[in-house]
Amino acid sequence: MKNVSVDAPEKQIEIPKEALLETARRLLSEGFTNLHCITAVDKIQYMELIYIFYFMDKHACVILKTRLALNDLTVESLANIWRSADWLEREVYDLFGVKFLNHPDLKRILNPDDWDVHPLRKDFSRPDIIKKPKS
Amino acid sequence: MVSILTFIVMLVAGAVVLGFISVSAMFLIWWERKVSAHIQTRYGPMRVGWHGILQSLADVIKLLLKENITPEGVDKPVWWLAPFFAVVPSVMVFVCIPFGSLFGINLIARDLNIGILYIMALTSICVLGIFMAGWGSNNKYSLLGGMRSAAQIVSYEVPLIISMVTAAMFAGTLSMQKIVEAQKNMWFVFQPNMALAFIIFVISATAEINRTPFDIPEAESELVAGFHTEYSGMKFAMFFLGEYTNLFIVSALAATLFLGGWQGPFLPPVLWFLIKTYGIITVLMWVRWTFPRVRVDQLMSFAWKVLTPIALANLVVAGWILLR
Amino acid sequence: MDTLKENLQTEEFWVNMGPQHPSTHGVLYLEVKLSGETVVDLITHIGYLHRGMEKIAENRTYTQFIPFTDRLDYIAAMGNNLGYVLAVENLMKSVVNDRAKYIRVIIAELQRVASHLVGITTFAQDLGAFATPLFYGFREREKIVELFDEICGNRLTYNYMRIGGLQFDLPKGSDEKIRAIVKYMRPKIDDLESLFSSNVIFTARTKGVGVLTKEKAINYSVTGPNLRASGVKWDLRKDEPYLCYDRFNFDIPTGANGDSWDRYKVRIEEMRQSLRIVEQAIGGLPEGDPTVKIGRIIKPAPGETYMRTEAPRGELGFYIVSDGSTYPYRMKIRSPSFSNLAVLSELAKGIKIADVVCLLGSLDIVMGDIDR
Amino acid sequence: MISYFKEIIIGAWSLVRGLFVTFKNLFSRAVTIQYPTQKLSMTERYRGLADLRVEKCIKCYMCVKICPTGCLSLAHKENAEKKKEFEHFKYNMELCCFCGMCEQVCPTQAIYMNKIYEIAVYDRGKITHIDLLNTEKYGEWAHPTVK
Repeated sequence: MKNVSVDAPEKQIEIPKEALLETARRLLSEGFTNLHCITAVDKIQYMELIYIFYFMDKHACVILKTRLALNDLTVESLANIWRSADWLEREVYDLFGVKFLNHPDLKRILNPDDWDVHPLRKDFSRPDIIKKPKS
Repeated sequence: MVSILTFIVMLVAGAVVLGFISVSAMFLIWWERKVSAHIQTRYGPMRVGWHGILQSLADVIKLLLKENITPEGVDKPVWWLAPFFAVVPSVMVFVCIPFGSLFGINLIARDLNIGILYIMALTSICVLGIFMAGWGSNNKYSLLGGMRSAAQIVSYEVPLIISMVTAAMFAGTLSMQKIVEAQKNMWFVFQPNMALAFIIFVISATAEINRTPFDIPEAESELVAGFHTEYSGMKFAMFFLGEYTNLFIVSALAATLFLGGWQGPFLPPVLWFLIKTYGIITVLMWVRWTFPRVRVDQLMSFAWKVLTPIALANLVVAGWILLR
Repeated sequence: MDTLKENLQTEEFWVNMGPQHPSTHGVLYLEVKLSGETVVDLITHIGYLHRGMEKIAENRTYTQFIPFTDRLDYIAAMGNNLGYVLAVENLMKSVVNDRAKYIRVIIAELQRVASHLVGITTFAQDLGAFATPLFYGFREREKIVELFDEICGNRLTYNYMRIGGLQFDLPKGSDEKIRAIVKYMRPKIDDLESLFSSNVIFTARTKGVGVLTKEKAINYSVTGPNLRASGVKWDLRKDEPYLCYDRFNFDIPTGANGDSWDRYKVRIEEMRQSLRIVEQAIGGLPEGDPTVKIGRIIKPAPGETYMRTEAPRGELGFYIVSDGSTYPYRMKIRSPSFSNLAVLSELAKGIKIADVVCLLGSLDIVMGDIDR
Repeated sequence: MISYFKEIIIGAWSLVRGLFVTFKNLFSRAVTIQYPTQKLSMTERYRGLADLRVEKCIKCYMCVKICPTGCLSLAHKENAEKKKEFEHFKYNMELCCFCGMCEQVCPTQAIYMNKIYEIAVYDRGKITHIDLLNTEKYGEWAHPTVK
């Protein structure tokens, strides 16, 4: 695992998904008390998860990235450490279908509960979406 | 033969009272809308008649023509009776409100010698209508509203009655007409401890008739519409009528008990009475459109920790002054 | 006695607040478990206004998405416009000229005043001050909205900011109008304060209700006035200055306890500070042409950026991934109200149902922002 | 005991201050207007419905391309002298988000936003299929004054 420095204003770290919980705990102990944003990007070959942490007193930011294979969209949840992760992880689950293990209440948040597709994946399509022109 | 004549007179008197109540309620609704509008720097109703004065009439016609909806699951007898329980007692209070005299006729239906007691007894029945509406609607919001209303009205009745008793003590009578006559030389409100009783009376009366800042039974932002959430059409109009009749009654009582009723120079007594009553109503409206609502526990603690002790102390002081 | 207790059981019951309810500020649905009047449990359901903005963004060019940002936080559309164009400018590493920067600051701060006016007065409405403060707030806000109407041609969905500048320059004479608005607004804010701040009912209803501690606020990633009310001196305009906020003098108001009263008070103070910024910015407004030629193809290099700005309701962040085409590959909108609302169910436990409404009003949420 | 009364008096005074604010406003002038009989004039930059100056249009499709909601549909054909002729130019107001992008992007100022804002109709087809080539299309709608 790479050493996390809090001096750089903005830093991206890529970690394997197994190391996520450990890294997150380490970040917390270093003072990154604010988990600002969680999101995902569907890169077609794999799913990329993005966590943005802030250390408010030192104005430091760390962006954690982790890759998930499309056939295994599971990752440890951070909702028990940062409460802000609760809804943000539910949103990622709702829109991308990434399952967060040990999440207190993992269910869809924006879309209806009985819907089984995840709209922000690149393969999602509906006839009523105005799509960008193919060129 | 005589009994038939009396019957006809009573019938006419009843019709006059009912007519006055509905016209007064309609006027008050319009007046409230106008006062609130001007406080909020807007116009209010402007279309129906001169400055929208016939707006309430149009609304009444609309409500009369509306379908009478009975929701599924309501406790039908209770639900049907509730609006009547809300209106009828307040109409009955009009029996012994002294309007003054016109062309030598005393405008009071029956000057009961226990007038105040009678009024107290009847105003307590109003809560029954609200509670029945809350219970019968089979709606959680209505139930909460009804419960709140019961607690509130029962607690505020104590300081209300104590302050009324103070006035009765000074007048030495329970008859409304005689209380007014006792204020011939000086209105009660100009005596310091009666002024306090007047303030307590107005505050607890505001709570009695569920107006802001004590409108928690129908707290719009919490309970949608409280006890009358499920009512529509004419039944809703009955609650509205009851509300504005109660508003008139408490203001009339305040005017009678503390402001000298129909007593006053130059103008005819009826006019004096109406001026005083509508003046108090306007102040109550002004208060309503200014303040936020108190919470239910704060409301109760205000009644029991502030109003009731002060009212009691005031009563003791009044007794001491009288016995001195 | 024991048999009496057995027979007289109390029952906890669920009440549905919303999606149609007078004080849920839109289509928010709360399931509230009540024991008498006290809240035992509260579950928040959102998503009734979900329009799939992030999916829409993937199918629009960078310029085409600007009108959609108006529809996020529709009470403060300029703040969203600004956040979005700053994110794209950050991605393209382009800079705008000084006049555009100043005008953006003026507009954003006026929008903050307008938004807080709505926030505070609807809060008072929730507390039962029926409509009167709301009308006063809207009357004052109307001045700003009218100015925006003159500047960009619409009253609610402005679509004013452009990537690389602004749609129009300010019309002639608008700096006088802005000065007049600042002058008009100050006594009106004092008026609003004397209507609420000293009012014994208002203080009794708000003080000590829904206390959000410092640690909890940061842990929940609450931002904006709600965070500052908890006593955290954190404002992106000071701490990570964007545009030209570092050239202006202003204070960051903070609260002490983090209760509803502090959240209200911070908003009142923030309006005053915003007016201060506007006054300074209009004084130092440079000459030049802030407009850009729209229609120019915007094609950022492949890469990604995260840009957050201090929108009226908190930190609005745009995470944009570009694949080098004219369309964003992915856009995440980190909306302030979303995180601010998440804290509701935690704070609501154990308070009265009337206070849930008070708490919700003091958090000042906009459903368009939450559901996107 | 003293603090008890002090609290009551301070509370009462605070309420009186609130009453004073509303009293001040009770006699100030109304800020609203009587809408259907009184109307505000629109600002110069106000964005109402999309409108077309037919003779100026060069069929460049810029507006159609920039429109974020796809509410404009344009088709043309070439006539014998190799000149572009309209086939149709339709405008679906139901989709329009009144952003004014088309007006900005137009090289000849052919498409523009007029000031009409009273756009309620009984027939839905009237707003979903507006023929921009027809010069009488907005004839029955009220045209507001401009400041």
